[in-house]
Amino acid sequence: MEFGKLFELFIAAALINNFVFTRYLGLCIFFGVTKKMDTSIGMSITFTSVMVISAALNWVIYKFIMIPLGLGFLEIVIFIGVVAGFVQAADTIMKKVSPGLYYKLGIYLALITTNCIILAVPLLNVSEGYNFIESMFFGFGSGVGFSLAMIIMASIREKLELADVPKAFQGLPISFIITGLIALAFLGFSGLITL
Amino acid sequence: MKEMLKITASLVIIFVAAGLVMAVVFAKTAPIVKIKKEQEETAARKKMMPDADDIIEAGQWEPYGKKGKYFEGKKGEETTGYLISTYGKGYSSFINILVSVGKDMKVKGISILGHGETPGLGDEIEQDYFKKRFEGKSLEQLEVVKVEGTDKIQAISGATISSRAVTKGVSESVKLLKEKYSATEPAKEVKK
Amino acid sequence: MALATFKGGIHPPDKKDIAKDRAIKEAKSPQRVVIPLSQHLGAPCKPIVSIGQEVKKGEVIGEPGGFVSAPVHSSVSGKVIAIAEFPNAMGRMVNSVVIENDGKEEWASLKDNPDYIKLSADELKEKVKAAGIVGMGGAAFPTLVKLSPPKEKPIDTIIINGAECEPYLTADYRLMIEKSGEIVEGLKILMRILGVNKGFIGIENNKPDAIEKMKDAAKNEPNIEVCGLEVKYPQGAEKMLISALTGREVPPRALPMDVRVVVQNVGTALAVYEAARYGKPLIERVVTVTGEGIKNAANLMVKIGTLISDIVEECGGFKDSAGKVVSGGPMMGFALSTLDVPVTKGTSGILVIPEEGVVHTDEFGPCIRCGRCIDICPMGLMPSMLSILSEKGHYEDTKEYNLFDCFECGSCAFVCPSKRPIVQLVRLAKSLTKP
Amino acid sequence: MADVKKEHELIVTVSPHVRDEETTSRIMWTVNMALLPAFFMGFYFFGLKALFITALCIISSVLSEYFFQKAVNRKVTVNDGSSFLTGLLLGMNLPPSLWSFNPFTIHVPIIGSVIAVVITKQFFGGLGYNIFNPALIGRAFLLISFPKAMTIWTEPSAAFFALDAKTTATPLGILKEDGIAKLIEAFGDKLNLYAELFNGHRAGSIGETSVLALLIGAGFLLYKRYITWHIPISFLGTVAVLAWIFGGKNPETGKMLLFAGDPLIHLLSGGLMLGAFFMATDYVTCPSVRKGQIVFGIGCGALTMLIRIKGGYPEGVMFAILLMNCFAPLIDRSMKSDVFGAVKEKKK
Amino acid sequence: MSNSENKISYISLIKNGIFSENPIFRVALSLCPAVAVTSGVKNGFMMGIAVLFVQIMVNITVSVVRKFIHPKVRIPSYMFIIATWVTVTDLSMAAFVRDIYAQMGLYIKLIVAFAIILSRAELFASKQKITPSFFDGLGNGIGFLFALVIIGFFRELLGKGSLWGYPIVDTKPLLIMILPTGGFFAVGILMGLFNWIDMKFFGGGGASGGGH
Ligand SMILES: Cc1cc2nc3c(=O)[nH]c(=O)nc-3n(C[C@H](O)[C@H](O)[C@H](O)COP(=O)(O)O)c2cc1C
Ligand SMILES: Cc1cc2nc3c(=O)[nH]c(=O)nc-3n(C[C@H](O)[C@H](O)[C@H](O)COP(=O)(O)O)c2cc1C
Ligand SMILES: Cc1cc2nc3c(=O)[nH]c(=O)nc-3n(C[C@H](O)[C@H](O)[C@H](O)COP(=O)(O)O)c2cc1C
Ligand SMILES: Cc1cc2nc3c(=O)[nH]c(=O)nc-3n(C[C@H](O)[C@H](O)[C@H](O)CO)c2cc1C
Ligand code: SF4
Ligand code: SF4
Ligand code: SF4
Ligand code: SF4
Ligand code: FES
Repeated sequence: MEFGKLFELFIAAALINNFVFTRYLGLCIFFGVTKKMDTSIGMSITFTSVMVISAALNWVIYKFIMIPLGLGFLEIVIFIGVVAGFVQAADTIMKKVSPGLYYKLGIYLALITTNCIILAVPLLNVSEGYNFIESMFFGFGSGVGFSLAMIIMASIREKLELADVPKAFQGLPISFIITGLIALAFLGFSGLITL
Repeated sequence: MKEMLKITASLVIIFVAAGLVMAVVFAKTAPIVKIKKEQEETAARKKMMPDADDIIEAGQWEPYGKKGKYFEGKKGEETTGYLISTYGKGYSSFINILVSVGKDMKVKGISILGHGETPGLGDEIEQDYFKKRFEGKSLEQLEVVKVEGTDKIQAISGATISSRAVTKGVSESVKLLKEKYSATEPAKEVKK
Repeated sequence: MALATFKGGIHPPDKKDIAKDRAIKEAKSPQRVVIPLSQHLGAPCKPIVSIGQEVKKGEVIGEPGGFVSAPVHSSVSGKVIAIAEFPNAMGRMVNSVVIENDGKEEWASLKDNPDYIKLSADELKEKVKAAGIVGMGGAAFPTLVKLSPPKEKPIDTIIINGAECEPYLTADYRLMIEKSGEIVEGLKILMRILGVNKGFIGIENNKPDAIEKMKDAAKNEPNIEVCGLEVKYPQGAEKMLISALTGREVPPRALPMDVRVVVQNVGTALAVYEAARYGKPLIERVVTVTGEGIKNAANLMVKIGTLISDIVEECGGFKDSAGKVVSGGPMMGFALSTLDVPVTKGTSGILVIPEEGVVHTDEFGPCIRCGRCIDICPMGLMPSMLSILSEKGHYEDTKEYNLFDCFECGSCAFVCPSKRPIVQLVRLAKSLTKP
Repeated sequence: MADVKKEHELIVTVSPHVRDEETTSRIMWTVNMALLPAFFMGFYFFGLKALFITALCIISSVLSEYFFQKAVNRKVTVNDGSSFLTGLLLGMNLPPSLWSFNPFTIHVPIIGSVIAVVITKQFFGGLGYNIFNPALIGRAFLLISFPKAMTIWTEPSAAFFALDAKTTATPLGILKEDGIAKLIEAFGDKLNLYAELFNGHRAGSIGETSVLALLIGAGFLLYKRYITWHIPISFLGTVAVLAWIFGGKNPETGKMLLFAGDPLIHLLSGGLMLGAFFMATDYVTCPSVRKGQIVFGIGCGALTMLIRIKGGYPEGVMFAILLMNCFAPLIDRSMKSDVFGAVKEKKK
Repeated sequence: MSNSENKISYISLIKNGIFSENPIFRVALSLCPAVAVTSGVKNGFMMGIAVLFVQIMVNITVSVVRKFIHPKVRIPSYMFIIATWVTVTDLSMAAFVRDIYAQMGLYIKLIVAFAIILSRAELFASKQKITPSFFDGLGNGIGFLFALVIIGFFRELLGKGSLWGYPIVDTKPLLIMILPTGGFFAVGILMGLFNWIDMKFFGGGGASGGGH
């Protein structure tokens, strides 16, 4: 039963309340990165891992440091500091431990630091009052949902490279319209799960 | 080394200054938030039960595993009615509802405290025309129908699920109140 | 049992009736021949005659310019009057030798050797080399090269390609009817050269009499099997034929010899026979003159170097106004811009399409992704993607869709409802990228 | 001889020099034809308003394509029949009550057509380039924008001129809300239910109700090879299997009962047949390699049943196809065709 | 930008922010709020005001302390300054405009991640005196506000039939406009329109895009 709940949380975060298509977050990265499939995949992997870890880290810090000290109002500053610090550390460690991986994914790390989803996940965890496991699942679901969105979008934009989009709509405008259409399709998932 | 010191110093000064700013703002705003929140809550209850002088918490319950409370409204010594907060399982969210019930166990009014239903469809439940449909309903009448002209609750077209969720939430809370209070108040009402 | 075939392919109307029953006829000897020094795949020949020199029929006039090359012989006796660049059927300018025919038909050397089959493999190969034989199935690849596989790639099967899957063309068909014995002999020679004891002759099922004849001619040859093939274009394409007959698939970018097979056209087999037996060089070939726009369709034995205008004239000229004249078949042939181009060793047909039969391809629509071309591409490619990528200038990306595996059979363009010039776009991409 | 001299007039084009007779517009018009039986059944059951709605959709689709192409200086291609087809399909996908619901709802089909043709198709470069099925986007857009008008269904009747037919629920609606027993009750007995679903005497969108008429059209397209079995069969097959496994409900508790569903009801009702044979098969928006199409069909089927059984909406075909449209480019790029000889090469 | 010139026209700073360098339609940074909080004019406006306030304060702060901050820790310091001002805004809005805050609280907090703010701080305020920094912040903030209000205008009018919460027509002409699809459509189409106007009348190219 517990697992069923977590699964629902995961599906809801990934599909129904997909960050891009229903919560409208992470759009800058979403539009910036999906021009190419390779970068989308690289970003997806990096993003999902950072998301889960930062959800966990921030949960621990919030629960065991901020709440006891009454520093809840500093959440913005602290969460962004934690994410930035973690990303910096990951960057350094990865460079040392696995230069190959760093070469592949390092550039995305830099982009992530100030992404609004990365920040939204811990903020939502706090406001929804999720426990540790739930926070991780929420982070993971959000990451998977964001990755799915990026990969779909990249495949569509690759195909669109070959199409005669009216000049004024090339690039971002048509990408917004595609996103709108995907969001319309994703409405099909709505109502599957009540949260 | 000197550079390190300089960097640290500049960071520390910024941190301290910013921390101070935030702390001051927090100190100023936190009490306001708290007071306003309480005011809003009591105002909401008051609005639902204008005839009561005093609304006292009478107990808690757990609709859908969430926290709900119920209150007795008093005018002097006399109970004027009940208030109960409840939830309904809607299209995409649990709908938080506050129900005002009279001594006769008929609904006096409802108010929607929070929900995440689809804007334009499910969120019609917030509209007055829909909330009015609950006024004066007894437990038996708290059932959703999709046609006009009955004494039951008519669904919002295009949002049957949300309508049903609200109705279920309301009827569950009336049921609870009946259980709790029918011993003291012989609530079996005349049906028409 | 289902007929041997391959996956994909198309069924264009075969239109072979136009020329099918016209027996092979010797064409009039032309007043003048223009013999290109590059008629084959590979290095062009170096001319070894000079202007004013008298040559005899069958005399070598061009020597091979490399390993993948073949000598060129004079097809008439007469006097060399020019050595210069002339256009060929593809519109390219190639160095050619022009000889004025003295009408004497004097052979340089020709002697019957009935015991040819006793010659050693190397001696036979020498004869093939001297005769300047190249593949007569279209690509004109020097036959000698195919007959000299590297040691680590042994050959165990030879296939004679009698599919003639191109609509309209009947040259191979007539050869199989009229020269079945010689073709089988040619195959035996090829088998001897390569030390192979399995030979196939593959013929499309719309030529039952050819199958009959060939079966008859090969009835005493236990190692030679004549097989009927499903009627489907491009059944005659080497890789498809091999897959149909042996079940072996030639991997992308590999050659038939990688699956231990050599494929030769029936005309090539005949030429090999004639070279082995008489020492006759390749100076003439059968050309089908056909199409709705020609007065008298025919299968002509034409001397290499004869101008196409001469042949058209011999066949009575065009019916009305000719819209298009194609050298080769309708699927892969080249439209001619002028009739003053010579027949070469690879010219299998001349197709005259009347004006009303011409398909105009300058107006084409977008790809609607109907998937027809993907279904029929015998190479299992995605012509739709190749054409879109090439159309939009993404040439490099076409390689992800295996651009270089396309052998330009034209099946995709044939079926495309949007009339997209897929083959043209493929060629464009090929010319702008490196494999 | 004189002829031979006129050689400068020879036409030079690249091979091949013969072409199949098939053209894009012939395909499109034939699909239009194949839809006619189903459309006439809709006309028969729902009367003149069915005709009005469909005609309005067709006219506004064709006109918006025409004017957009004029506006951006593109070649006008309205007679290739594809925008006509989009309009026809959109019309056949709308509830017949749309017209009578309110005399001012005339704008609804028009908005749907403009969204379909201009935003979904022409913004993306026109025929062949769109990512999403235009008619279905048009319908989805309308469903969300006009949720009330789009979910009022009327009883079929042969009363041609009646503009206000009796409203009722669709079979899937009844199945979802009240369960299978009520559905059978509504149609008398089970056999009658199947029969009515099959001939189309039921509430639903204009062109979706008559399975019989749809199958006639689809059979024709299959025979002409304008569509292949891959998408429809994998789509319908998945629906049938999942309906059987997950479609059952315990009549007392209302909980799901495994392996007790009725696949036939699910196959025959809703827009499944129309969607599987005419809309999921839209060349432009489905994968083009056959094995990709099977994946596409299975995905459509699974999503349809997910929405029908678990979702908030009784019918899931439209959203299922649109969702799979999102994935089609991904399927296409990861499932290319098998190059001749390449498979054996790998095995070696 | 007229950086190199000695005299900076404040008017042109503001004009750039609104038109040629509009943060959303032209520079395409900070796109999330363009969709997320624009289902109504009021929300868009409040968000715009919040951003305007943060942008100005950040620009001023950065300009004031620019000499003092060590270049090596420039970016972290700016982030910290931004986070501080966002917190201040967040706390104040929670206290004083509670009903609006209830609908868009999360997005207010997320202002901290808007690259537009950091990019103005880094590209402009860190090199300029206080007054031009103020006007740069003002211009960009107004540009942002302008974009959000325009998007909100269309979405609310079409989606709810109202403006600033006041009913204009008594139906909902196109409900979808207040849903995500409508938001993306509105931004996409307006962006296309801006491009078109730019190309048609000013001879510009298309918009760039990407960042945050
Ligand atoms: C994208 C989408 C969002 C929906 N949102 C709601 C909602 O918030 N509340 C609701 O009751 N129904 C919602 N529905 C509709 C339900 O799925 C269901 O069709 C409706 O409740 C049935 O009502 P009706 O019988 O009046 O048509 C939504 C449907 C879709 C497609
Ligand atoms: C570069 C090259 C090398 C070839 N080498 C051989 C070879 O070694 N052995 C062989 O049997 N065929 C060889 N071929 C011949 C081809 O397999 C094929 O028979 C020839 O290109 C004519 O094919 P077509 O008439 O199907 O177009 C070679 C072809 C090319 C282009
Ligand atoms: C599409 C296509 C169709 C072909 N069809 C035939 C054919 O019908 N008959 C044939 O002899 N060669 C055909 N060829 C050429 C063969 O692939 C092969 O090159 C030839 O049979 C080799 O024999 P050759 O070297 O003696 O010409 C075709 C080639 C292609 C690419
Ligand atoms: C078999 C087939 C099915 C089609 N289905 C649709 C459809 O569902 N919706 C639509 O708008 N157009 C459909 N079309 C028409 C056309 O493909 C469509 O307008 C393109 O998507 C426009 O680029 C179909 C065409 C064919 C040949
Ligand atoms: S060249 Fe043409 S006609 Fe000749 S065999 Fe090949 S495909 Fe057939
Ligand atoms: S590159 Fe193209 S044209 Fe040249 S030989 Fe290869 S397939 Fe033929
Ligand atoms: S021409 Fe090339 S792509 Fe087209 S069918 Fe033939 S091999 Fe395939
Ligand atoms: S046959 Fe033509 S229209 Fe069809 S997929 Fe191939 S290229 Fe596209
Ligand atoms: S504002 Fe840039 S990612 Fe959200």
